[in-house]
Amino acid sequence: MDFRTRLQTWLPKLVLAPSLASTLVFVYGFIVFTVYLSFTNSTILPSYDLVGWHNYWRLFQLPTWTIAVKNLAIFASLYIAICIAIGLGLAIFLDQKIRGEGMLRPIYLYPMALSFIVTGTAWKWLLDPGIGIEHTMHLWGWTSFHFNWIKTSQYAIYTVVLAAVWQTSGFVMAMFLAGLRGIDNEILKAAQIDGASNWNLYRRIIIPQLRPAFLSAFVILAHLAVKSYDLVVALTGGGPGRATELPATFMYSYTFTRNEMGVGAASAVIMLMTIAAIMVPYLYAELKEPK
Amino acid sequence: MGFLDISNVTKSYGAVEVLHKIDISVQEGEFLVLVGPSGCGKSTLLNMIAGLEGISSGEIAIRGSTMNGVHPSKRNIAMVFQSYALYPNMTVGQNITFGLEMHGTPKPEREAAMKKVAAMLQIEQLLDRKPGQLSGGQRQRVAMGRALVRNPDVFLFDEPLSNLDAKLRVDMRTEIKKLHQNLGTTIVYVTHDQIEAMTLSTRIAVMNKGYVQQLGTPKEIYDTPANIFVATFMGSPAMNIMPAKVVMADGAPHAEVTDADGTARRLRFSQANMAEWAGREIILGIRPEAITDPDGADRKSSNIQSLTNRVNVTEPAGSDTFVTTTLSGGDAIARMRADAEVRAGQIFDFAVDMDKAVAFDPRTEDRIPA
Amino acid sequence: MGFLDISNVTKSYGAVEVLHKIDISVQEGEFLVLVGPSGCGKSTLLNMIAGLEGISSGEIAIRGSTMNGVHPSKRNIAMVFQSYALYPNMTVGQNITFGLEMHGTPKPEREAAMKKVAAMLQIEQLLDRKPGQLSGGQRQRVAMGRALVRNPDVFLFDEPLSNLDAKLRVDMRTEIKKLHQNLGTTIVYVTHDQIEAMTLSTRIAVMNKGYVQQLGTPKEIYDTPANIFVATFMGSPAMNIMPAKVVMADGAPHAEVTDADGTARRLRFSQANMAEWAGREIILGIRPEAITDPDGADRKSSNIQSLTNRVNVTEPAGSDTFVTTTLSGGDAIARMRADAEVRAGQIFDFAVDMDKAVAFDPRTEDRIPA
Amino acid sequence: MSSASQEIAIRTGGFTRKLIYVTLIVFAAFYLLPLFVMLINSVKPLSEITGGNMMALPKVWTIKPWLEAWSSAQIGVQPTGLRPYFLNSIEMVVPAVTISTLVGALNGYVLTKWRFKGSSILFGLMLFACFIPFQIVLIPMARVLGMLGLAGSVPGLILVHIVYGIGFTTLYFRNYYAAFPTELVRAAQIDGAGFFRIFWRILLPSSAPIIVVSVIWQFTNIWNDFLFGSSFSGQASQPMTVALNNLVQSSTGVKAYNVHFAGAILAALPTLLVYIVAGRYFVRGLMAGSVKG
Amino acid sequence: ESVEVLHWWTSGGEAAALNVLKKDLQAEGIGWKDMPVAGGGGGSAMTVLRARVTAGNPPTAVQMLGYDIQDWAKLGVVANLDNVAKAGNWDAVVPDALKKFSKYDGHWIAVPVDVHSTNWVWGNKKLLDSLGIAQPKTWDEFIAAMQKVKDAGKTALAVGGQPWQEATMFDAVVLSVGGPDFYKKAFIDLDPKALGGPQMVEAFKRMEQLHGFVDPNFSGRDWNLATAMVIKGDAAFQMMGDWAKGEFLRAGQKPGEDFMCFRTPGTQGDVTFNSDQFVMFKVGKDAQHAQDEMAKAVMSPSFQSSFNVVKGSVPARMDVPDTAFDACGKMAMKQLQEASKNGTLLGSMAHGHANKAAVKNAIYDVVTANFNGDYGAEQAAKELVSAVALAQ
Ligand SMILES: Nc1ncnc2c1ncn2[C@@H]1O[C@H](COP(=O)(O)OP(=O)(O)OP(=O)(O)O)[C@@H](O)[C@H]1O
Ligand SMILES: Nc1ncnc2c1ncn2[C@@H]1O[C@H](COP(=O)(O)OP(=O)(O)OP(=O)(O)O)[C@@H](O)[C@H]1O
Ligand SMILES: [Mg+2]
Ligand SMILES: [Mg+2]
Repeated sequence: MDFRTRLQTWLPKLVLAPSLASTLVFVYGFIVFTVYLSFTNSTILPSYDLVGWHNYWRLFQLPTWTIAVKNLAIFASLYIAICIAIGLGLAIFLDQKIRGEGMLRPIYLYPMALSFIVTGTAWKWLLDPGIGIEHTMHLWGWTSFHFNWIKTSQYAIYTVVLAAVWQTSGFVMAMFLAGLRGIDNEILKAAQIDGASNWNLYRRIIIPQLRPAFLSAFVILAHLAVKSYDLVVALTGGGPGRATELPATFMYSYTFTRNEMGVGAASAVIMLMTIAAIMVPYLYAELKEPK
Repeated sequence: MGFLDISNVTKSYGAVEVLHKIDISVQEGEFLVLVGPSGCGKSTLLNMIAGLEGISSGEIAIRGSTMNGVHPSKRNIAMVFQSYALYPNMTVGQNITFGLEMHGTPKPEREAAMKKVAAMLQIEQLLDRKPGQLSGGQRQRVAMGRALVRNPDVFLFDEPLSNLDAKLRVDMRTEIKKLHQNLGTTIVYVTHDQIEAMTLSTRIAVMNKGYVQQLGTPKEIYDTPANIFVATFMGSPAMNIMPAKVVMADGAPHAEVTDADGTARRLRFSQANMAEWAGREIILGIRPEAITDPDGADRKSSNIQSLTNRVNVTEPAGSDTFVTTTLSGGDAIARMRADAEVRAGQIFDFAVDMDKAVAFDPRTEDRIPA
Repeated sequence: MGFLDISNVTKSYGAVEVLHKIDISVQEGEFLVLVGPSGCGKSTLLNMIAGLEGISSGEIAIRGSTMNGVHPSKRNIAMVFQSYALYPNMTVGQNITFGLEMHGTPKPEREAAMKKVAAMLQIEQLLDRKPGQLSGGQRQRVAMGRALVRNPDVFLFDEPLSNLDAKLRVDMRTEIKKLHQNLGTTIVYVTHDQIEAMTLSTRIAVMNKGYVQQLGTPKEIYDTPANIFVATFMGSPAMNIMPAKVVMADGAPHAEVTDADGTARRLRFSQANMAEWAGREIILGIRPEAITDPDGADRKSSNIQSLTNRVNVTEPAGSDTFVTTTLSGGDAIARMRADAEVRAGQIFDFAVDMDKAVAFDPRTEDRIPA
Repeated sequence: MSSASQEIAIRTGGFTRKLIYVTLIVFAAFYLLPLFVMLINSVKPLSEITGGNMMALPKVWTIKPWLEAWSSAQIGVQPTGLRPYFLNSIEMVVPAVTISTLVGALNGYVLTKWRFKGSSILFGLMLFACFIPFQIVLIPMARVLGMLGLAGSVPGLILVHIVYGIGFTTLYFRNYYAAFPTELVRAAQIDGAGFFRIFWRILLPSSAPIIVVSVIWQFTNIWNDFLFGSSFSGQASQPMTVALNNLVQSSTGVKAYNVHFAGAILAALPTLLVYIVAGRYFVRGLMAGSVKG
Repeated sequence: ESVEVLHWWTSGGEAAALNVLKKDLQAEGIGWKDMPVAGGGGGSAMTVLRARVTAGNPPTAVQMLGYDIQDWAKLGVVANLDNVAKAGNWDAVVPDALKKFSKYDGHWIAVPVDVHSTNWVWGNKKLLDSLGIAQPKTWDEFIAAMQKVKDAGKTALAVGGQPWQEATMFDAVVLSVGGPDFYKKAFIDLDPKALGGPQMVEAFKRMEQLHGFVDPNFSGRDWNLATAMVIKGDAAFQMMGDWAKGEFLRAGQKPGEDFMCFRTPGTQGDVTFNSDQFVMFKVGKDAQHAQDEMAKAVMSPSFQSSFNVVKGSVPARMDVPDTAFDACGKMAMKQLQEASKNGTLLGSMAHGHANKAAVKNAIYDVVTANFNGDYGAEQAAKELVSAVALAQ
């Protein structure tokens, strides 16, 4: 084999090597490190004294953690379901040869471009009964209007859902729109000739074919939900009380403001395992049959 | 008035008219093939019959009642698409019965109909598979099954075989032919493969640029093409087309062409009326199979003319040998028996069957009627 | 030793061997066509010649020097792909000269070479367009131009015509043929269209499931196929294959087949050695063009046998009429003149050219040599 | 990427269509509401905001809040406004986006056109990296940056963003290149182009749609990042989000909402611009890349 | 030469106060590199600090509170300021309660900037006068006064519903219930008997009482917005540290005329405090001098005075004249000195001066749950015991 050919067979691996190395160190190395930390008595900075399962034991004793996990269940299920419903609905509507689609699409998409600080600032305002929507309605004469969820422990988590849906549903719409645009036109014609009403056309033919889009949307939303941190901090700061605490905020506060890095690491490990439980089957399916 | 009447139908996309005043009447049980080059409007016309495209002007009627504005599902038609358009998320069985289900047929009936069709198409063992697990030919069968099960008034096919390889195409062609003979349903079939058109159809409409160039039986289209477009479009290899001059000799009209060396050669016309063109230029058309070696010439022909000319290239193709020569300055192809003894460079006596020759008016490009 | 030697070449993907000990030697200036059904390994072999796939075992040599492990660009080969693989972001001109640029040819020389090739292929006016703006035929020409400009030792073509419509395919076929005659370069050409294979090649390798089934001139392949696979793969419509029994009558071996009504009919063999098979079952192969109407039968044949049988279906196809009948329980197709007077249901005297008949051993499926 | 399928054969009745338009417009209003509120309140004097109607148009229009947010608002001890931080962000975002996109493209190229044994598994490993919660990497990352001597510097931040961005960019490019004809790569190989030349000359010029997706994604993520920006930046490299946070999170004093809103919009402007300019390629790019069909 | 200072004093007044320091240092030829990271009551800044220390690149000085200082000192990453301290005789001028945080293992490691006391109540004088309410002296008077305000249709108590604000009130309430000894037992010694005892139950009951006087919109509100309610006369009282005074002053109000300041009823003579300190981190030899200069500058009486006048707090050294301070400030300084003498100067639990962060936050969790109605008083006391036990 001449030198050039040999080089050419090595080059691809060489090109991939830095990415791979950095992933191994910066992702997997750090994960291992975190797992290790979760078994130590680290407080303000990492320490290397092992304490066994103590941190996990404490974690599950903490009422805040229970609240965080429960909140995540509520938040994630609602957030994913509503985003997909709105995203799919808008995509279907937008796909009906709508005049002004070019205008509407960026309007739906732009929230994705904003940072949590901006989103949080704006929504905190809108939702605040004293200055926001409730106040405006009162000024407009609808004095019986009440919308004070953000101040109510039972409902505050739903305002987080609202703001999160606002931010990402447009992006989900774009994913579904892309999926819809990829469907073979002849299939739609065939279904019409077969006598399918528009309702049946979508229910039986089109939506089932959006499976890949559903899967992508689900994975992206699920991991966003589990990682959700910024929005909660900016919108409610975890309050009222601890009513909107999520695992990500929990982990941050235990690691960085409560100086209980060990417990923080334990919660991170639980979160990672949750993410892995979602991702690994997806990745497996994705990579099983190389296209 | 026929079974399916397309009267004066025009289709425009915005300012662009892509179909111009199409008039076709199809009888019950007919197999009409629409052929023409890509973009000539075949699919558009088919979609209009199906109701998938609006009609800009004119009328489409089935059994005498107008279909303009009627929803596709209400027209009692079935359609098979080029890409088959199988529903990827349903099994073969569900694909076949979906149309019945949408029309509210009860389940047992649907099952029975599906079984019958599956048996007819020999796809019983595939009923539980998804389309993604089928080969091209199997998909094609399922698409047919989906159309068949509906028992429609009219079948529409949009290039149903063009995604198959050559061998499978031939097989499926035969199956469609048999199907038509057994069921007797009216069929409108789009293709741009002229062998398909010739073998399947009872009548062919040759289209070009949104106009119907000629509508007739395969034999009419092949033997008496309306114009040069039709003549060269139908047949493979294409009809040889060359300029010629009509001269009178021995009291009969002859076509004067030049051979490879530029020498003038005369071929006597079978049609006496060509005498009217004496002294004028025409376009002469001779199909490759009408130029052969003397041994292979049609014994039934009344007018075999001999033409001495140099052979340029020989292409043995197994069943035949194609020979290229120069006539009136252009390439002409002759089709000979596989064993014909002919070599490149040789001076050869070609036998030209002038019974099969056609002449075109060079100005209008229309055929000069016999 | 030839110009391009493929010796004992095997290719495995993991545990699956897709090519088994291929041995082909190509002479300089030859036009070798690889044919075979989809997935038989044609492209793989071509890619191995090009250096795009590694060789699992065996050797590929050009001009006697081994190519194993040599980089594709160092082999002085050029390749034309089925999808043309034109670089979509470059103009036609850039597409053509990209290879030269990569080999460091200076700009003026590249320009000159490009001009020459463009002129040869008549694509001068397209040089500034992007591939997206070209028709199928034009793209095909550009792909050829890209190969030609390199002036390679060997041209490799991977189904270069299969994306074209029938008409264009015939035209481009002729162009490739002319190109080969003019340049005299060695060509290896993959197709699964057997007409292409027959007309273009000096030799054909028929492949199936990773094995070379037969390697020979088109005439050898067509007239003396090595086995049933080759016999039925080459030729369209395919050769009629039917079980028959060898019987002796009048001192000569005959094939006994049954007609549509089940009556035994005898056809005398031209090959005397078939007598050795007397009393045994064989598989008889007769090509459609060897079964005709008496008027169309080859006047040169020494052994035309008459066979009375019922006509099932007639398919007029313009240039010919295909007639289906039943022989030994299966469908057999006969090819007749377009004007042959034959109707479905009719009892007809078929003329069978037994000079062209072949016989196969039913056990090995190999042809019984004459 | 068939353009023909853009055309949808579905027909809807007039009433349904009206309903569709109404729904679409209602949602457009929902999405626009926060931006609208921020915009109109950023051009009001502060007195009109406190106690006024947030939906009302300003009685007095003023651009002072914008000017203040941009150039004179107090960020820490200096009244610099957001301007210097804006430049910091640009300095960080441009190389980070460029490099991570490029690396993603190269990875996608290798993973589809030069597959080797185990390359799928490698891809899976890289993809999983997209989903790691960033909080857990802060401490070890800080240690690594310190060891590399990149702590508190712009290059350090760029490195961090590249490392955690290549998972997604690789995913996008891999899916896009999977549909890219391999024959082109082979043709170029025969033409004598090497690994990199094929990439530069053949693949990259045809990757516009997916480059758009990758750039939009990376740009918004990196531009909007706060966690890494605050943790790993030094005094001279704090990005825009950190400054904006300092602006809006001040713990005492009168809250200058109009300035905060102006600042928030200023901070969001580049990403908004990217979405508006490149947004129309976004769906197309998604079709080609991330949503496999 | 320059110092890099990590802090979260980003608002106008605080930044203006820091500017004094910056100028002082500039006069010495020392540059100021500003590293503000606002948000989360310093939480974000602490995250940054962790990253910087881990990277081996700590800032020169970091604004810090209470037990965090000791926690960091334990890690051996802070500087030794003994030389500067000796020269400036810090040991004499800084009260012992502060030294507990500024010194580790007998060495000076941090420079106290200010002392805030947190058991203050702020009232709108005009509003109270119009309702005929005098300054309440006992808890019951306080409740009665608030009831009066509530009956008049105003908000009685302006509260920002964030855990630390609620905990700030809790500090004062616990002190008012059990006095300094109980406070010490509960929050400093973390005695489970105190934490779960009847007095604690009483404290939670008082929190519930207070909750009855807040407006429905209190949750998540910033403290300064709550102060603004008092300034505007929408609310009568706020229980908040003396940083709130800055807001009154900035609004042009005068102590005693427009607003009044008094210790939380029942905590007279006791002071819960917190103290912002600049912790000095180990930096290279080159930066040592600048760091020392900064420490010196922070400790200088003139800076202590001018800074604390602006910030609303009182100087960390006891020898600064009170001339520049207003009535409330003067009062605070006097009370602080007395409390320091009497041993009733207590570190604020809410501000991390009673125990380490983990414990503080554990108490927050319970306090906020109680104040937002999730736990009743009895249950809260019980949860408090287990939460604190878990956090230790
Ligand atoms: N929606 C449309 N808008 C504008 N022009 C269209 C539209 N659909 C089709 N056309 C044009 O109408 C003409 C006829 O198209 P049609 O699809 O019927 O051709 P066809 O004969 O079926 O071609 P092919 O053999 O390639 O399928 C073409 O020129 C095409 O460009
Ligand atoms: N990378 C690969 N890994 C595993 N098997 C492969 C690979 N490439 C090709 N094959 C298998 O090798 C066999 C030969 O493939 P090849 O592409 O050479 O067929 P072909 O004769 O060119 O077919 P076609 O006419 O469809 O192009 C097929 O069975 C195919 O599935
Ligand atoms: Mg069409
Ligand atoms: Mg192939």
